[in-house]
Amino acid sequence: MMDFQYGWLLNLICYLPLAGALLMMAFINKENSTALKTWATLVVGVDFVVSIPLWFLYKPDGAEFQFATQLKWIPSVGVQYLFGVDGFAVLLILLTTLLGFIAVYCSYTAITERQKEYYVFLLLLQTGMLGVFCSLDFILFYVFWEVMLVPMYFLIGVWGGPRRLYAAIKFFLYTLVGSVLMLVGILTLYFFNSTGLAAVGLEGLGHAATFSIPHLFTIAPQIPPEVQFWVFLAFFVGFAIKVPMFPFHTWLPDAHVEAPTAGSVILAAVLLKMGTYGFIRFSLPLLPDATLKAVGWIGVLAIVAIVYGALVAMAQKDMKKLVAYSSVSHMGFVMLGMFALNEAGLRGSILQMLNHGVSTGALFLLVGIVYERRHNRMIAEYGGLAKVMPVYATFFLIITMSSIGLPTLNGFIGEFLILIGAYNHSWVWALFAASGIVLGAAYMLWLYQRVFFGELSNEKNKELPDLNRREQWTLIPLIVVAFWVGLYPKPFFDRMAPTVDRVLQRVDVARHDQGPSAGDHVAELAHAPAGEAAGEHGE
Amino acid sequence: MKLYDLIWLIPILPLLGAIFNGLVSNRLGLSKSVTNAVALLGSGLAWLLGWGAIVQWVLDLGIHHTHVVRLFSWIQGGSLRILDGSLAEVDISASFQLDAVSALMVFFVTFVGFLIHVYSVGYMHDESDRAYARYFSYLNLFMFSMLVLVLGSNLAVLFVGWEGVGLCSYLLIGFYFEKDWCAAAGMKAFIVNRIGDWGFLLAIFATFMVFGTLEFTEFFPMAAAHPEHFASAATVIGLLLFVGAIGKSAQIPLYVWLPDAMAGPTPVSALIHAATMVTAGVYMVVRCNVIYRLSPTAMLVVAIVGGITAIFAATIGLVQNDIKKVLAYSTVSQLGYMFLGAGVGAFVAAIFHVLTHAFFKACLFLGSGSVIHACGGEQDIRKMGGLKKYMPTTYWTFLVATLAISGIPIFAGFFSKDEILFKAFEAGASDLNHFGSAYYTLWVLGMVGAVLTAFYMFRLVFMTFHGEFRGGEEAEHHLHESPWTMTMPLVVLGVLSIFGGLVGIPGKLFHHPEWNLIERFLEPIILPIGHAAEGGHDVSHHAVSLGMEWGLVFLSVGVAIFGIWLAYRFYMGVEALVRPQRLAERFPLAHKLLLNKYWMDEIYDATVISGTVKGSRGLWEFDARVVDGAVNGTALTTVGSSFMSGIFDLRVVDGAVNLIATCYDVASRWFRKLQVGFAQGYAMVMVFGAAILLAVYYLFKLN
Amino acid sequence: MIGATHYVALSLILLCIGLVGLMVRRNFITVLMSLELMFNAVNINLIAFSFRLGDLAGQVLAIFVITIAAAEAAIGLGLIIALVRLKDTVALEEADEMGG
Amino acid sequence: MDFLIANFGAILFYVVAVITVAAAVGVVTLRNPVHAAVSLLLAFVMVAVLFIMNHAEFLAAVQVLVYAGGIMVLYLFVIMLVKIRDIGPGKVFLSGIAPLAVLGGVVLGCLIAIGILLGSMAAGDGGAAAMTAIDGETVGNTEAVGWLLYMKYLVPFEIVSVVLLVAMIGAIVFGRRDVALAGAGEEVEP
Repeated sequence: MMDFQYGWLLNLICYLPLAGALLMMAFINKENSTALKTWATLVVGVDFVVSIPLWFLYKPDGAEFQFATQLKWIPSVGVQYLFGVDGFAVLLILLTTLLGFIAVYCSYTAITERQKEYYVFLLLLQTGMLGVFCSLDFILFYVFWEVMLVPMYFLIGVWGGPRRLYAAIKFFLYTLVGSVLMLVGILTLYFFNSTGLAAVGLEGLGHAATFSIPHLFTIAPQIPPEVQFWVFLAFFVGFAIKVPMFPFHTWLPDAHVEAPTAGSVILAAVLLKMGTYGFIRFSLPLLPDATLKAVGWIGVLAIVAIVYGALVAMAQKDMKKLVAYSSVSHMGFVMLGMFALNEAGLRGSILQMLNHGVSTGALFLLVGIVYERRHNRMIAEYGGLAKVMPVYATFFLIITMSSIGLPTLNGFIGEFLILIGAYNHSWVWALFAASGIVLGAAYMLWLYQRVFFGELSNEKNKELPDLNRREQWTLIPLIVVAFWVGLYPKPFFDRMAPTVDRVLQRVDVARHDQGPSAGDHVAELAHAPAGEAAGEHGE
Repeated sequence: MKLYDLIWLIPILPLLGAIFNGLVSNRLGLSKSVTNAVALLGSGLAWLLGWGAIVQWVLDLGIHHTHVVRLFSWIQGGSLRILDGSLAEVDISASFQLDAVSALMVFFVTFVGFLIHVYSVGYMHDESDRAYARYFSYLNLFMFSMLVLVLGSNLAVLFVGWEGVGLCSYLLIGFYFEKDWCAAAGMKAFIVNRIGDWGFLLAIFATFMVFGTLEFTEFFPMAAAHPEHFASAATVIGLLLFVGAIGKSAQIPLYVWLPDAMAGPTPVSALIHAATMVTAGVYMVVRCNVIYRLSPTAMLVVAIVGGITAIFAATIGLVQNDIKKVLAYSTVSQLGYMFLGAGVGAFVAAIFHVLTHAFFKACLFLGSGSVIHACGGEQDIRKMGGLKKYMPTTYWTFLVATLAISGIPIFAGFFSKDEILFKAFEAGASDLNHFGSAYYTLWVLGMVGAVLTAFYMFRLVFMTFHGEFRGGEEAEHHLHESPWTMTMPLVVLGVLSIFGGLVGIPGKLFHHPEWNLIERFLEPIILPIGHAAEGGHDVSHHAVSLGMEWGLVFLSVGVAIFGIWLAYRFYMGVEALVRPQRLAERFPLAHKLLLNKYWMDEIYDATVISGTVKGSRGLWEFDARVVDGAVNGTALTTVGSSFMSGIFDLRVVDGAVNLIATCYDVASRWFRKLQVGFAQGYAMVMVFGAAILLAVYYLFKLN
Repeated sequence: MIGATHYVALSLILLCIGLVGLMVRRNFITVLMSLELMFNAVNINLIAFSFRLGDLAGQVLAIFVITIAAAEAAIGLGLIIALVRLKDTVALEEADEMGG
Repeated sequence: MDFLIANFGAILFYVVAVITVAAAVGVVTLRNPVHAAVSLLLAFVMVAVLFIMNHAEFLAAVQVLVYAGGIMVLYLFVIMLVKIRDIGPGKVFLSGIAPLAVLGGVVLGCLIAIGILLGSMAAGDGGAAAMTAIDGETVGNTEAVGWLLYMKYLVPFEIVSVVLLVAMIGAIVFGRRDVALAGAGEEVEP
């Protein structure tokens, strides 16, 4: 189950930003802005470079978790220092290191105050995020999960917009509530595994006390459904807030709007993935019974998120808010594909996580670029920008197309697989979810039209400079990835396939336990009259 | 290496041109000649390669052979359990196929595309270098997408092209993006198309769920082999696909984007919004004819939508005054005919009409572009007139194309349109799928539409080219014939409008069915269905006698001539323009209705669009007030309750403690008097107390 | 035959005598001795029942009572010493500082 | 004589009981503390006899050793130490309640007696030997009590020991002159 080869590599990737931050704190003068930027860029750049070998060294047909490290940490309660990744995590780690680099690189001119603290926080955030994806011990995971919140809180609270404090506190408290519930779930699993839950009269499984996730996978089928239900609920709230799923999404627009550009980019590209990562890593394989029971509800919530997010995005007057609500819609797709619980859906879901990171990350970068020039995000302030900023308009167009799922760009592959997976689960799901594609095109193109087309009426926009070389280079990697995924996604599928197969195997154990009814669900729905099925899943 | 193994290169060549012009010429502002060279090279090579590949394919492999070139595995979605319970692998490959129908499409798409590239060189020369490069980049990109669409060997690759042409259409309609209405028209086109794509996507999923594959060469034979088994699935898939076709090919109710799309440069209107892209829906329906033939319902829906659109758009075209708008509605109407053809099972005739329509409609649009160019951008035909003497080449080609669209014999449109109408009649006569009366009705609609078509097209010709120029002195001085780059394509297309129809001579009428080349060519794509002998189509051939057939031919010719005569009566001679006005005054309501296009745009604005926008605003309010309100409310409640509990703590809890203390204080002032500090006294009290307790206990116990 | 009743009666009589002594005597020392009497009354009871029920727990409890009695005596006598030192008397009513 | 022999137990009980009660009355009534103490000593010894009659030999020994030997010596020692034979006339209040106290004691005694009688003392004399078998071996009373004390009741035993220890320390503390005075000094202040 574990392959310890190159374990040091993962640790290096994870702690390099931390080391960089410490060195920066110790040795670089806070007045020396150039040195700060150079050093921070160097650290994240090197981090990205050292993370690239993961892509090549990961063996899809090898052990489930590779690059593992196992050390004792708190032996008395069975907490270990357990690192390791599968293909899914490798993809997310690469996404994180790439976006981390871009986040630092895009902040050169946007951040002028307290630069030292800013870059230190960005680097700490990087370690926190990478740690979450690397951890295979629940307590270690939880520690990184919480560690990540703090720098983000400060990034929003110190370098944010006018309502930054409100947004930062909202973000912090909201996610904290979720993570505390998640901790309860973790502890329940832990105690169930080690001693059983005497209070509910359940026998423990008699294993040694441990928080090790690979170990908990092995006991998952034996966890009784009622325990699974409560743990699932706790995890669900924790992760759903992070995703964010309707109706837990309202922290997102506020946090995005107020956060500095790099913060928004990281938030959209990586932090939101934590929630979906949690679902795929923990909820599905650890709690298969509860997962199967929750499918209907979560599917409906996801579809509501898709349609609702898109409609609300359409009404926005603020570009960042619009993009934030589009995130809600896109993450709805991710959740839908995941809970279709079939290979296509899950693969699409994972790919869409990357796509969303790339596309929405790039959209926030793009919005940040005009914000830096005009200090205004109101759509009404703009119009006709294609005239003065043609390069910018081109980049924006490509990313828009990626976001609305134009074939040959990344969004299409993800949405296509998610929808075919959803259709496979229930055609009603696909029917409603696919309308998100129409609405997505509507709000993004409307935004594009209002910002770039029409007459250049606003005097302030007449002299706007086009993208400089640095700004272009923050976007080009993302566009390259967008085309790569859109045209030849096979390498990505190869790497995520083992994870998808294992997750589905673990869920299927419960499906077989429940008898044939769950399996025939698809067929039933496919033949059910439209009215009935719509009543069941509609709304 | 045979050329037909390089069919993947046909789309790639224009793509390279698009990339170069988009990234290099546009950014560096290279001169127009460089842009020209790249763009024309891209589309020209695609043309040559396309034709070469077709020729080699026909000669080497024959038209019955579907040649598939698989490039690489594109989407690997793992396995899914499909409806019949087996596991199917979602493994969609990037692959292209050459068969009769794609060959036909490649044949005219590359050719017409190249001609319009040439035409654009003249038409767009006033633009700045960068805009010029941008234009050609988009145009090449369109060629790429359209060729992917027609060459794709599975529904997913077809969808790539499908969306790609949508994108290019969006970009080219919004080419003059500084004008708000151009940009808005582009957006409208894209979004309306997306509604169609919604259906298309669902159709793709349904296809996969039913057949477990998206490859045409795999699921068509499956469907054809088991017609009963797949009949209900075919209805679903067929209708969903048709939703896509409705969007792309501008049929009721999603036709509204096409007239607005005329905001783009005229060559774009010619290429995309007349000759190629909008016919993609027809292409797709013909491509999937096996599916449709399994489902009478889907066929009927296709026919009805097509027939109604044909006459509906034609009526609007009667009174429009914008030269391009007339042509746009005419396009919608002609597309309706094509779907009518497909719906009555005349798939060959439908695709034949696509071909001839591409020639004459491209010619008409390019002619109108030439006119607009000459009139300095003026598009209102009321301000034209008498242009015949200033621009003869344009006039003659325009006239030829108009005759073709009106259905005058020899000219291309006659053969294809007549074939469609005949098949509709035949479907009625043979009571196809027991919907005979419906098909008869549609045939009547088609005939009426033919009158209207001839009328409005000749109205256009008479108002534009005949009579006196009505655009004022100054404009008259600028009138000139267009440069050769513009007239050359006109001439070529004009010639094709005359002779293009000869590939589809209804040979049966002359007892020489083999004369109908196109039917023979396309015959391989009409796969025989299960028990072909029992199918309705074969029976239908005997439903109409030869004499009847000749009669129908003369009827449709007569109808067309009647339309032309009407137009002549109204728009030529001394009373030109007066009669129509009188007519309009007599029927003001009808005139207004047509002039305002049945207020369809307004209806959509008031219902769907404002409904969505208002709904989204409402939802946003809901989000801010209710969902976020709940969160903030929780926060507020927490803060409030902590504040209140602070007060509570101070007043109530502390107060209670203090109150108790006070009580004790007061009470103790009383009770302390009992506490004499005399230990034995306490003992005595205890003794008495115990005694009393015991006594009470006994009393109750005894009772 | 002597039964438990007799022992209980004796124990009761001793207890009451001790109780009365506890209440009426002014000499602190005598009061303490009355207390000792009451302890013994209890012990008689315990032993009598221990024997009759055949359970040695009663004897064990009696041992504890004796021990506590010893402790009580020690404390009580200590208090007497303190009282004498403080007020030069052994009269219990003199120690009435707790009075309200 | 036969009667005497046959009812030796009963006669012995009555004799011992009468002496015990008399000694107890003496404890309560004798003015001289020394006399009262001697009377108490007599009562203790009589109780020890009663213990023996109930086969509690070990406890009887403890009674004699601890009470008669230990506690009574302590009393006498204190009586000698304080040198106060008579405490003089009491307060008015007290002399008034003495009869009341006697009445209260008698009433309570009667009530308890009623309770005992009502409680249907059906349990006759079992006469079970206060012997017990430990590990299949019949052992003497002392050993049995010891087993019980050190096995089953070890924890209470230890706690009682601690109580005793605390009491000892407490007594020593009370006995110190300076502490008593210092405490008094504080006590006097309002």
